[in-house]
Amino acid sequence: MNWRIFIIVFILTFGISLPAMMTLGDVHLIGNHQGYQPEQPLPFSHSLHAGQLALNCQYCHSAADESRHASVPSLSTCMNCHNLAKGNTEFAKANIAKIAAAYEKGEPVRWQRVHNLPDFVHFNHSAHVTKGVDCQTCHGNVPEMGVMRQNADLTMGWCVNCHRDQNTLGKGLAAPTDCDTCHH
Amino acid sequence: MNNADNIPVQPEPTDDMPPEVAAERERALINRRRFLQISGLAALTAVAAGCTGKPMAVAPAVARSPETTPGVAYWYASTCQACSAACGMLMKVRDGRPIKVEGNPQHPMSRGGLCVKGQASVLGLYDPDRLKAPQLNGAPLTWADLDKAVAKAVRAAPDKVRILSCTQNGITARNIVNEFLQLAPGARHVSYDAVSQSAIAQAHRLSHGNAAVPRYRLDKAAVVASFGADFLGTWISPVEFARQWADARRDPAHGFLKHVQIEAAMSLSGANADQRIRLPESAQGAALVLLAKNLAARAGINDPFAEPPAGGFDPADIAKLADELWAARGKALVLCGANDLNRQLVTNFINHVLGGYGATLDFGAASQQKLGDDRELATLVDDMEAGKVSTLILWGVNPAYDMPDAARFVAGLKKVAFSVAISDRLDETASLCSAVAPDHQALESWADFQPQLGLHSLSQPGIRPLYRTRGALESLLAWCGSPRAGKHARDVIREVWEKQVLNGRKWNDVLEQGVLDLRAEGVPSKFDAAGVRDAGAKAAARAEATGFEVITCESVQQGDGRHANNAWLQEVPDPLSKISWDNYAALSPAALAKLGAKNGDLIALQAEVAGRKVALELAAVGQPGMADNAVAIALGYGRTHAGRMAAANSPGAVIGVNAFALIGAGGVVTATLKLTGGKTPLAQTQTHDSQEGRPHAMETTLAALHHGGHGEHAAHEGSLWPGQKYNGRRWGMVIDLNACIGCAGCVVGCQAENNIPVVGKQEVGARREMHWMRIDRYYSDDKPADQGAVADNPTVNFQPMMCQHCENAPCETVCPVLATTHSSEGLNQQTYNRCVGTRYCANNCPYKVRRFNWFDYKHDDPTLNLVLNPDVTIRSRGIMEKCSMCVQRIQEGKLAAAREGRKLSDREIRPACEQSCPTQAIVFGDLNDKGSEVSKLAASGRNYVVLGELQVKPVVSYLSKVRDRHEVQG
Amino acid sequence: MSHQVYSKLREPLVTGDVSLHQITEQACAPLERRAGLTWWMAFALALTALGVGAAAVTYEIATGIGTWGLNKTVGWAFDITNFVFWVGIGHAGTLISAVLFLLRQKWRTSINRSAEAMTIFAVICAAVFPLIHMGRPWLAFWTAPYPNFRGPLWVNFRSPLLWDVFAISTYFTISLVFWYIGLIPDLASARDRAKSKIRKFIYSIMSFGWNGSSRVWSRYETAYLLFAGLATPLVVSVHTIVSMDFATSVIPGWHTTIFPPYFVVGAVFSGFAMVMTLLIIMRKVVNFQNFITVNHLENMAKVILVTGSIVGLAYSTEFFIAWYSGNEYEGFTFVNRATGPFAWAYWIMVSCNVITPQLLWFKKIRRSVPMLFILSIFVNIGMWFERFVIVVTSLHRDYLPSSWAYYTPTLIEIATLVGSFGLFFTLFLLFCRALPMLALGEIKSVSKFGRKPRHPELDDHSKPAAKQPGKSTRAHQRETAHV
Amino acid sequence: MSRLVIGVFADEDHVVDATRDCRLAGFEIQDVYTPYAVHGMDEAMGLRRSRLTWVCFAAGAAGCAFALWFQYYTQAVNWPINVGGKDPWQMPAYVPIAFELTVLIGGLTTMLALFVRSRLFPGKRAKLPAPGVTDDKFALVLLQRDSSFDAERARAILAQHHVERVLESGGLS
Repeated sequence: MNWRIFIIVFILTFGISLPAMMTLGDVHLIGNHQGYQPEQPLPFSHSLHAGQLALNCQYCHSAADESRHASVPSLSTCMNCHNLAKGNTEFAKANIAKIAAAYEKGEPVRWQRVHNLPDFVHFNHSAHVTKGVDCQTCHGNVPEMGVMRQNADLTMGWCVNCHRDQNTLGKGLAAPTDCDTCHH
Repeated sequence: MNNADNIPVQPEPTDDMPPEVAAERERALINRRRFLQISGLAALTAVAAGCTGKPMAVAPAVARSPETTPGVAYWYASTCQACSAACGMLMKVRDGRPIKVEGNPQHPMSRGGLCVKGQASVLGLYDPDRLKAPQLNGAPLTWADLDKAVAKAVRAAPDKVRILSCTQNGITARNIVNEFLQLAPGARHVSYDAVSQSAIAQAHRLSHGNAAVPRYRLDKAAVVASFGADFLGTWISPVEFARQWADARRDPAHGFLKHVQIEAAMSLSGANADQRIRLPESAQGAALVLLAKNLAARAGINDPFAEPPAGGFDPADIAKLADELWAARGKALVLCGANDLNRQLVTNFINHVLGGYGATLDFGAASQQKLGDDRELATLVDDMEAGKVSTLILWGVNPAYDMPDAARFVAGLKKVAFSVAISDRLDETASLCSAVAPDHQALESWADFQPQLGLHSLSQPGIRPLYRTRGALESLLAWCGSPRAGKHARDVIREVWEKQVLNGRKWNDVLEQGVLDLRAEGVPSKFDAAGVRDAGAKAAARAEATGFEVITCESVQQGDGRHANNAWLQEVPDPLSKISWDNYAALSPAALAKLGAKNGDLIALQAEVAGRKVALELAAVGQPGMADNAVAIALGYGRTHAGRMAAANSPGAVIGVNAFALIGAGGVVTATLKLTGGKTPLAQTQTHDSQEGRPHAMETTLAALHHGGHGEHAAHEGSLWPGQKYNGRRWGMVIDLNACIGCAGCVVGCQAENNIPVVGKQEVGARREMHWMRIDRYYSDDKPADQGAVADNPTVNFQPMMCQHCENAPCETVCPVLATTHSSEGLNQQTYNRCVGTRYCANNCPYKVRRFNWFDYKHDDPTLNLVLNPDVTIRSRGIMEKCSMCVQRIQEGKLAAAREGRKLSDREIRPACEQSCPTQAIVFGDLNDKGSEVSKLAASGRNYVVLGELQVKPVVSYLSKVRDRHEVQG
Repeated sequence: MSHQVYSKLREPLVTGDVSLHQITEQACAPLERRAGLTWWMAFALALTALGVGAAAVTYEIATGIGTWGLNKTVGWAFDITNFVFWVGIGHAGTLISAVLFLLRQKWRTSINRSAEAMTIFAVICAAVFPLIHMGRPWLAFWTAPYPNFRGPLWVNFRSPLLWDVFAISTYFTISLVFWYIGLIPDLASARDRAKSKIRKFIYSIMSFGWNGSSRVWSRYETAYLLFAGLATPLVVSVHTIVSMDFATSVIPGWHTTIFPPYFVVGAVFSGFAMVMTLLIIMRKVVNFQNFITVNHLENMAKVILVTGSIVGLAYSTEFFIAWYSGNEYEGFTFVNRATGPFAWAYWIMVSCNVITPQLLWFKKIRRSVPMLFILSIFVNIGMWFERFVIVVTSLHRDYLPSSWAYYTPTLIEIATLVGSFGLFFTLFLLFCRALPMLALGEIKSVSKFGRKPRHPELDDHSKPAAKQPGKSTRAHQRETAHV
Repeated sequence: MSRLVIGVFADEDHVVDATRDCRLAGFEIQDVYTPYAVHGMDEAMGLRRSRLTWVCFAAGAAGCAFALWFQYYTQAVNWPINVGGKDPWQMPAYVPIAFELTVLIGGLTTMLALFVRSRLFPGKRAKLPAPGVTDDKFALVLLQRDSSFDAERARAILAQHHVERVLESGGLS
């Protein structure tokens, strides 16, 4: 065996692979699901509602300014409009009819949750909405999303760096970087 | 996190479905319970789910009702039903389920406090051993069928119907009972308290012509002497008394309530008294009579009493007490805890001489908290035996367990043709009854209470009933054939209230407050001394005592035993012995040594009580402060039919022994004790009693305080490091040891708020209890007590101890992974998800307040999990945890202020311990705000930090306890 | 011959008249012959102990730390006691190889290999404990400061536990390197005499192509000296840092400035005792009496006597300072050690560590192999108890009397301790079979030490130097180098 | 084409003296193969002092500097966290790890330098001049580059120092 080959193998093994495995493994461990885009039970389109129709986010996600949850709207919220708006296309008509039928029967729609955080993270929507953080800051360009997708990686570093920037870059929101802000 | 957060549950309960659709309802219930399981489990599964990224479904409500915003907590006023005191209570309802109960600050009696039992009662709601459907002869059936059966029995012989209920003082409850008695002519209602105080009312019937328990007003007293009445712990209305007691002693510069306790067994009141006179039960009558004689002499009135026999006490003590009481006449109060007519009559005489009636004792708002009448109960049992009762309705009582002569009751019950128990479980009594009508749990029910005349308190539900249960009021209406039958209890109560007390006030306003105060004050009364002389003679008489005098008492944590299946209450240690999960025979250390026993040795106790032979076997425990010839046993244990917790989670086992049989009929019960040679393990959270002369729980005397001294609080300054600056808020806490009575309400309040697991007897015995907060209890043998040898009657000091949030926290420095660090607001943060569990921090904590998850403490009961607080992470095994100063509440408070665009006000944020404290001993706030309450207290002369010389700079500080007692001699 | 004067102080380091080849033969013999019954029995015993320990650790990791007898007051007991014990054991190896090397103590040559091996294995045993004592050992890698996506959240460099991580891993790495570099020439010897192909293949890979080149020997010697130089402060630093786990805390009985030297000396003490235990067994079992002579044992006994006395001094200093400081907590802790609930452990410690080594003042005892064996076992026990006393009795009664508690180990903990001995002896027995137990190169270099020359033609040292250039210088060098 | 003359000795004193004499006689010494580090051989072969010492020093210093910088960066710059009320830059606490990394990096670098400089690596085939040089033989290898090499004289010097046998070889294998 040539000793040069040996050194190359050695460096590859210990110098690069191990650190790389550790760092990448870390990302994987905390559950990075950036780009997660589950199929929903109904083909609801944010690009139609929030984009073309320009509905305010909080019209549907009404708890965002008072609760830790933004809340997924109840069927009655859908029916506020869809009592009248029955759809223009066959596709739309069929799906809006499904909503109406579920509403009549009193059966909730089981949406697939897109943004999941571990249980030990106590994120609070109202804290961010109250301070005037745009929904898009974290959720991305929702008005252009047909099917909802996880925009940010939602890692702790992503949270912390934004919080930190508020203080250092003079954005002035005085976002805390204490551990107990989220972990308690 | 909570994948069920978006499913609404209406906290506003709707009517029960008609019985005809019971089957359909059952299905609905299953769905509902399924949801509840999901929401409860979500907190647990989310850890795994969050990491593995398994899909999670969100099922939002079809139509959302008001007050159902997911993730937002709503508070509802109600009344605590954990004992008969009926304190005001607030329920925290989050996502459709009550997760915490707290004292209602608006309630004029309890004023925001709640005792340990009250704090724990929320767990009772989710008790998995509750009865889930009505039963007839052991088989479940529909409510309609049950109603038919009961109504038939009532109609068959209305005059042979008896209702045996616990104290029912609500105007609606009385209204319904009265209607029942009218519709069933000849029927009778008997009130029954497991731990009876009926002698007080009887004595007042004789002495004042008013068969009532007066309202005792410590807030108007300057001196209180209590003969065996544990008014801070268990007696009649302890939360109310404790607050009054603490308020009257809080600021020694402005008056100080002197408290003398005369007792045989160490009680919470005795532990907190300025002076504790250790006196056997058998000598207390004589002491009372001597006190009465002394006072009569000072008052210059004719003394009806003969000279009492001497012995057991020092007459000089009594004379001194008489001086103190007499000097404070009009502001003096003497209490007697014995359920003994004679002693109560002498007490009445004393209070009369002291001018207490109308001032410190008041009939205007007489207590309605103990309405039980021993004589009527005796008549009922006689009637049952004689076959004069054909239908017995048992309402909230368990006489087969807690009547002294339970065997006789059970025998009588067998002669009753039809018995129905309104009970929440198949307890000792209900399991013997023909039918069981499961009652709503307190947090599911509509009810009203009147703990004191004119003080009306409402109970409203915080959740729809979990099971097929029905409120007792509705059941009674259905069974007597009332025209109001089938009406919802809420409407019945509202009608009664509109008619009787609302007087134009808005129902919703009263409901929101939870309480309506219409009490009268300062009602004069006439004293009739006729029977006193005779009573004095009987009270002072002493039988030739052989063996040990038996004292049966309620424990602070178990009371009369109705919460035996509540794991939080089993786990919280007794304030004095620090033993949990058991009762035991408390003996003075001298008596224990004489028996040749050690803690945990089994002894056989044999006694003859009112003609019954009683034999018990239980562990002996040395309890300093006990009279040498006395043995004290806590009631409320030995429940055979309470559920899995009372059976220590292993079928067939029973926690403790039932001591109700030892309750006599007024006189002193004596027993012989013998070592059996056996041993039983004790779960004790503190095994070293002495403070070893170390200045931890500090104490000073009133005299020293007036002379400007307050103990040695050395200042500890100087550091090698410049230290960190806290420019914004700096949270801190001050605990007033002068107000703390050691009741452990905070311990359970903290447990409820912070999802602290219950670990069970074995683990507590291994010194692994998980309580973030503990109450250290020290017996001081370095200060001479006022009577007796030093260790026999020690000074007791309590000290709530939890994370001190040291600025220079030793735990933080040693954590290798930064799992515990300091926040910018001065809190010591524990980040569970970062912790790898080296336990170095716990070792390096000088206060030993960190708790380690030795195992995965299972949260696997889906019903019990509903009580979990979604704002606090469930800790898995291998993780360190500790007091966070309820940081979730701090975050919530800060956020609420930010949302509303205002400044956070002082004491707006209250950690669970502060909130729950009946005596308001704990104050939390911003130490950087000089105007805050906590800053003021921190600047007090009595303020000190524990282990200040370590320079760890705790932000929790203490105010030393003040006792009005003699200076240390020698 | 008679005119040749050899100092009495310079007794031969290798007894018996052995040639270089015989040294190779004898040292390699255990590797090449079939294992005897004794070895198999010992191995079976060690493996059983290891199995018991592995089962206990598996159960503990699967169930929780609660399977141990710890409680909220005593958060460390057997785990950290064992850790410090094994780290201490691990000190003698490096001390013998590095410090004695720097001090030119040639007698170390026949024991340094096995002492170094012992170090490696003891450190492995020690490293197991910080790992398994964690509540969540699967997250142990969080103690490494690697880049991450948490902000990034690093580690706490102020924590003595983190210092431990660095110290132990550095110590292990450097010891391993030191040991392995020492092994390379001997592996080459084993390779070149190997008969079977597999043996030859394995030793070929492991010996890095060593051929005895003097140019390499020259660098090798420099590197070896450097390693010795690095390892010497390292060995002191490691136990210093281990002692800082306690010394930097605030717990009375832990918070003591005497700890670093006290721990280091204690480690040397216990390490030498363990080396002695092992060597006495080994010289018997593999017939190494020629190489590991009674002189070696006596030398070690002297070290044990000195360090044992220093340890005794440290014990009394602690008491003195506890009294002299006037600190009530400190004072109580030491009174409690001697008279409290754990007094039994304290007095075991004192009698084993302070009293027994004093017997070594007697030369007869120092040169009696059975007595030394018994004594070394006593010291091992005593030093284990010293760590137990420090860890447990300080914790069980610290500041607030309300938290005072007792500690009782569970079977799981005892099994884990047994398992650590199993691991140690399993590794050691495998080492005996697989690698040269004697540092061949070094023994050969001293085989002439304190002995008359082997070759008759070299007898006459008095002959003129001119006839055999360099001869007299060589002979002179050899005699003076070791003064 | 260079050839090797290999003298095999049985005693270290002989080989040292032979080496010195050969060197002084102008022979180019390819190497001396010995079973252990023979005292005085460096001098006899005229070897320079190894520079590994400097490698070790430089690497150790670099390790120390890295450790101090890294601790400073992570604790005081990248994310200063309040730990126990102490300053972010708290030199005494960083000393132990700085020391450990000094030793670790110094040691590992020295090891690597030794292996690299001496061309030692796992699996390398050993090139022995004569059997027994890892046991009890000492081989002095003289390099014969051209015809100016006086083989007779070499053999004479070797013989003078009690050489056991003399081999000639085209190269080590």
